Amino acid sequence: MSDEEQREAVLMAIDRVATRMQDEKSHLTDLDSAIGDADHGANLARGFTAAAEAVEGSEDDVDEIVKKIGVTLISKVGGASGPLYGGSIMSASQTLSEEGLTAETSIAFAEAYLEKVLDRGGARVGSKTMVDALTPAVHTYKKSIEVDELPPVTALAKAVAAAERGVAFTVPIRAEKGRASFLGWRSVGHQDPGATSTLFIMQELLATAEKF
Amino acid sequence: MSDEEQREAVLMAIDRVATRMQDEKSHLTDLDSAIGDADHGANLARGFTAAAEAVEGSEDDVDEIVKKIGVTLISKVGGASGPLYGGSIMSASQTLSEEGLTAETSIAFAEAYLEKVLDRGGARVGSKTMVDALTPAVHTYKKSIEVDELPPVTALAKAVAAAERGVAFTVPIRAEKGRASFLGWRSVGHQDPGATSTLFIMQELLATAEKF
Amino acid sequence: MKKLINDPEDIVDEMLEGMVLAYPDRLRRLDGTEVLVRADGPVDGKVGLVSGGGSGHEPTHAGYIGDGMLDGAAAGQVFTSPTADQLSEMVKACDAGEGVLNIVKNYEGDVMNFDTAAEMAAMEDIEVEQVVVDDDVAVEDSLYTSGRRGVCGTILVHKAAGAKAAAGGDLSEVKAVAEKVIENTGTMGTALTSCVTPDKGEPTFDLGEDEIELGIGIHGEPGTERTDMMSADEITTHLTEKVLEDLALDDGQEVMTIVNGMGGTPLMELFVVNRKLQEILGEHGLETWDSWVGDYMTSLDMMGCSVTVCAVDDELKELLGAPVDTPALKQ
Amino acid sequence: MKKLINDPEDIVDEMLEGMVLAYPDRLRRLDGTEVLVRADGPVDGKVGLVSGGGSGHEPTHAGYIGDGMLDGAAAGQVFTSPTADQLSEMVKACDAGEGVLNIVKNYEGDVMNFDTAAEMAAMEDIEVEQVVVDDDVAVEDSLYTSGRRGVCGTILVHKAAGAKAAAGGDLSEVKAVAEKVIENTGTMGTALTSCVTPDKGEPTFDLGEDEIELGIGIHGEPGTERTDMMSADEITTHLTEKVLEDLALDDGQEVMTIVNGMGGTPLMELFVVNRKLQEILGEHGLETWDSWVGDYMTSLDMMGCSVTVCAVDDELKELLGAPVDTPALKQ
Ligand SMILES: Nc1ncnc2c1ncn2[C@@H]1O[C@H](COP(=O)(O)OP(=O)(O)O)[C@@H](O)[C@H]1O
Ligand SMILES: Nc1ncnc2c1ncn2[C@@H]1O[C@H](COP(=O)(O)OP(=O)(O)O)[C@@H](O)[C@H]1O
Ligand SMILES: [Mg+2]
Ligand SMILES: [Mg+2]
Ligand SMILES: [Mg+2]
Ligand SMILES: [Mg+2]
Repeated sequence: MSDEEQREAVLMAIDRVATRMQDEKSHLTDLDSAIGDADHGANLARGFTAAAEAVEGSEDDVDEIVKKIGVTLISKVGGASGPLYGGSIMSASQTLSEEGLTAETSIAFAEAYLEKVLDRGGARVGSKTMVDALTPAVHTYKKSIEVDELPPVTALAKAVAAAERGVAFTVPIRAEKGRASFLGWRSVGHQDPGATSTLFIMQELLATAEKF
Repeated sequence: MSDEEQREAVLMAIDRVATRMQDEKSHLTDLDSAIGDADHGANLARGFTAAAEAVEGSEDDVDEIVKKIGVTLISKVGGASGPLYGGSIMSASQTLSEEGLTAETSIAFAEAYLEKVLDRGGARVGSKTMVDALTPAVHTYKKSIEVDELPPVTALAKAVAAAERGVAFTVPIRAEKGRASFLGWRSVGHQDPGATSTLFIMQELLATAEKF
Repeated sequence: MKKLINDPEDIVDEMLEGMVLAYPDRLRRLDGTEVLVRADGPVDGKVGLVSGGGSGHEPTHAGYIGDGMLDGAAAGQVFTSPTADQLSEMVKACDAGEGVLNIVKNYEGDVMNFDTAAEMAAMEDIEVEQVVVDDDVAVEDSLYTSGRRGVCGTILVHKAAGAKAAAGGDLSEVKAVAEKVIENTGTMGTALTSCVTPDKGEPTFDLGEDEIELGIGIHGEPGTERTDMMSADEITTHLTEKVLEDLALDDGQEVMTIVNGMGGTPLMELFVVNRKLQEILGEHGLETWDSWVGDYMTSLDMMGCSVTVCAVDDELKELLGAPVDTPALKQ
Repeated sequence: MKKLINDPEDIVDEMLEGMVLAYPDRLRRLDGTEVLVRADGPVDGKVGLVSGGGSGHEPTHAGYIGDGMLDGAAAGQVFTSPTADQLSEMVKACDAGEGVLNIVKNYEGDVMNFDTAAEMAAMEDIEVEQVVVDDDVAVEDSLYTSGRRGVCGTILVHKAAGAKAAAGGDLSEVKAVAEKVIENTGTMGTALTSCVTPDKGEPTFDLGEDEIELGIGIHGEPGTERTDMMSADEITTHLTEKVLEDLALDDGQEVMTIVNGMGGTPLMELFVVNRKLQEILGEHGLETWDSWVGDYMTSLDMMGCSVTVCAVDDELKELLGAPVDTPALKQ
C-alpha cells in the first residue's frame, strides 16, 4: 500500500470503529451494568468519536495518526479502558514509525499492543477481560501469516473468529480483574464488556481491510 | 342512664372508635395521600388507641373520662387533626360536668364541639373539611330531638345519615382549608379524610348507643 | 418500599437516639419527649429560639440546633406536627428568662399546636412570641386557601434570627429580624417522584415516568400543577421566574439563594440547577451575595428540589453571614 | 428515569460550573479541564493534596477542597476515572514546590490513570507520592481480585493527611499519615436500590422489592451478595460485624465512625443506623471518639448506606479533629 492508501485505511478504520461504538453504546453499557458500572459504552463512544475527529483529514504519517488516536483515547475515555486502549495504541504506534503499515509491522503492532495491555492491567488469559479476546486474536493473526503464509486479510478474518471465541470464553468464567472481580463468583455467566468491544474493533478493522 | 351505665357507654364508645380507626387506618391514609400528606390514618389510630388505653377501667365521672380522651388526643395525634379532635373534645367535656350524659347535655356537647372546631380551624361548611360532616350531623341531631322529639338513638341514626351526605358533599368541591387547599382546583373529586373519620366516629357512637 | 428502618412506629424515636449519639456534646433530649435542645442550653442572657414540625425533613429541624441558630427543635411523627404539650415543654426548657421565639411553618397543624403551646407557656409566665413562615410562592394566599406554606426559606429565618439572638438582641428585635426575612423570601419547589412515608410504604402520589409536580410542598402532598418532564434548565427557569415574580425585586438588588434537595436527588443535579439559577439572576440584574446548595429541608426520599431567593440588605447580610455552629450548618 | 439534567453528556461540566458559582471564593476550575482547585492555591510552603475519580459521588471529591483538606480534585465522567492528562494538570497546579500526594481509590482505572499522571508530573520535576485507599472489607484481597475497593474511608484519609499538610508536614510525613489511616480503616456498604446513571437512564442492576445487595461499592456495581430485605438493626449488625472482624481491634480501642448515605436514603434512616452501630461498638468494648452521619461518598441516587470504622490513636485524633473548612466539611 502507498502512504496515501495506508492513511486512507487508518482513517477509514477509525471512522468505522467510532460509528460502531456509537451503535453499540447501549449494548456495551448493558453488559457493563451486569458486572461493572454501566459506563463502558459511553466511555468508548465518547473516546473513539473524539479520536476520529482528532485525526479527520490528517495528512500525517500513519504512525502519527495512530499515536494521535491513542493520545486522544487516553484523554477522553477515562476509567480502566482509557489507559488500556489508549495507552496501548499510543505505545504500539511506534512499530509503524519506520516502514508504515505492512504485513510485518501489523504483526509487530498487534504484539506490542497485547504486551502493553498485559503490562498495564496485570490481567492474564482467563481473568475475564479484554485480554481473553485479544490474546487468541493476536496469536492467530501472527501464526496465520508467519506459519500458514495466509494473506493479511484472511489472517485478520481468522483473528476475528478467534476473538469471537475469546468473548464467548469470558462468559462461564470468574473475573479476576476489573470491577467484575468485586462480584466474585457472581461474575460467572456474564460476558465481559471489554472483550466484547475488542471484538467489535477487530470486526471493523477487518471490514476496512477488505476494502483495500 | 345511671352513672355506672354512662361510664360503661363512654368506655365502650372509645374502645369501638379506637378499633375502628385501627381498621380504617390505611383507608384514611389513602384518602390523605390523594390530597394531603398520607398520615391521617396513622395519626388517628395512634391517638384513639392511646386515648382508649388512657381511660381503660376508669372509675371517673364521664366528663372527666371524656376530658382525658381529649387531652390524650392532643398529646398523641399531632398535625391538624390533633388540636381539632382533641382540643374540641376536651373543651366540650365541660358540658357533661353537671348532669352527666343526658339527651340535653348530648346536644350541648355536640354544639360545643362543633363550635370549637369552627373556632380553632377557621373552616366553614364548604371548606372541604371535617366541618362538612360535622355540621349537618349536629344540626340534624339537635333538630330531631328538640323539634321532632325523637328518641336520642333515632336522632343519632339520622345524624349519621346526615354526616354520610356531608362526606359525599366534600368530594365535588374545592378545598379552602387544610393541606388539600394547597392543591387548588386539583382537590376537586377527592373525599376529605377528616370528614370521613368524623363519620366513622359517629357510626361507632351510634353502634354504642344502640346497645344501651 | 425498602427503608433502613425497624418498626415504622419507632422511627422518630430511634432517629432521635441516633442523633444524640452522633452529637452528644451538642444535643440533649428532653426526657419523655421528642424534643431536642442544646446540650449547653438554655444560654444565659439569650433569647430562646425554637422550631419544630413533622419529621422527615432532616436535617430540619434538630440539625440546626446550636450556636447562632436554634435552642430547641420538636420532632413530630413523620409529616405530623408535634403535639402542643411537647412544644410547651420545649419552650420552657429553652427559656433563659429572656423569652422565646417560636418559628412556625404555616401549616394549620403546626400553627394550632404552637398556638396552644404558646398559651400554655404564657400561663407559666414565659414571654413567648411567634412568627409564621410562609415562603412558598406556589400557593396563592387568598381567602380560599389556608395561606402560603412554610418551606425551605425557614432555614434563613432560623439563621438570621439565631444570629440576632446570639448577638444579644431582645425578643422583639429577634422577632423583627425573623419577620424581615419572611417578607423578603420566596421559594418554589418541584418533585420528580413522590416520597414514600415509612408508615404507608408506598408513594404518596403516583407520578408517571414523564410527569413532574410543580409547586410541591415538603410533606409529600401533591404539587399545585402537573406537567411533562422538562430539562433541568427549563425546570429551574420555571421555579425561579415564579419566585422572582412574587418578590418583584429592583434591579441591582443583592440576594442569597438556596438550591435545596428534597432528599432523593443527587447533589450533582443540584449544582446543575444552581448553574442555571445564577444565570437567570444575572439576566434579571440581580446580584448573588451568597448561594447555598444542598439538602436543607427535605421530604424523605423525594426526588426534586426547591429554589429559594431572599433579598438581603446590610443587616441581613451581617446576620446570614454570621458564624454558626450546628450539626447541619457551620460557617 | 427522571433527573434534573439537561444533556447527560454535559452533566459533569454543568455540575462543575454550578459548583464554582456556589463557591466562587473557594473553588477555581482549571481551564479546559474538569479539575477544581483551591481558589487561593497552591498554598505556599504546603504539600499539595489531590484526589479524584469518577463523578456521581458528590460531595466527593471537590466538596472536600479547602483549608485542612484537599488542594485539588479531578472529576471524571460519571463513575469513570478522570484521564491521565487532566490528573497531571491537577498535580502541576497543586504543587507549591513541596510535592504532591495523590490520594487514589483502588480501582484499576483510577490507579492506571493516576500512575500515568504521576509519571507525567515526575517528568516535570514535581515530587509526587501516591497512596491507594482500599477500605472496603466486602471484597477479599486475593490473587483473584483486583484488590479491595476504596470507598468512604477515603474521606478520613483526605481529612487526616490534609490536617498534616496544613500543619506543615513534609511529603513523606503526609503520606505516612495517609497510610496509617488506610491501615486502620474498614468500610462495608449495602444497597437497597440500584442507582440510575444519567447515561443509561435505568437501574444498573435489578433488585427485587424484597432483596438488598450487601458489599456494594460506590459505582453502582452490584454487591458481593444478595439477601432478603432485613430490618435496619439487622443490616447495621451485618455491616458492622463484618468491618470489626476485619479490623480485629483490642478491647477499649477508641474509634471514629461514619454512617454514610449512598445518596437516596433520608438522613433520618442514617441516624437509625447510627443508633444501632453505637450500640454494637459498645458491646464490643470499643469507645466512640467521634461519629459522623451523612452523605459523604455517594453513589448518585442509590438508596443504602455504608458503615466505616477507623481505629484512632492520639495522632489521628489530633488530625481528624483538626479544623477544616471546605464546602462539604467544616469543623
Ligand atoms: N486490569 C485489567 N486488564 C485488562 N482489562 C481490564 C482490566 N480491568 C478492566 N479491564 C477491561 O475493561 C473493561 C471495563 O472498561 P470500562 O467499563 O470502560 O472501565 P471501568 O471498569 O473503569 O468502568 C472490562 O470489561 C475489562 O475488559
Ligand atoms: N382548618 C381546618 N378546619 C377544620 N378541619 C381541618 C382544618 N385543617 C384540616 N382539617 C381536617 O383535618 C384533616 C387532616 O388531618 P391530618 O391528616 O391528621 O393532619 P395534617 O393535615 O396536619 O396532616 C383534613 O382532612 C380536614 O378534614
Ligand atoms: Mg465500566
Ligand atoms: Mg395529613
Ligand atoms: Mg400531617
Ligand atoms: Mg467506570
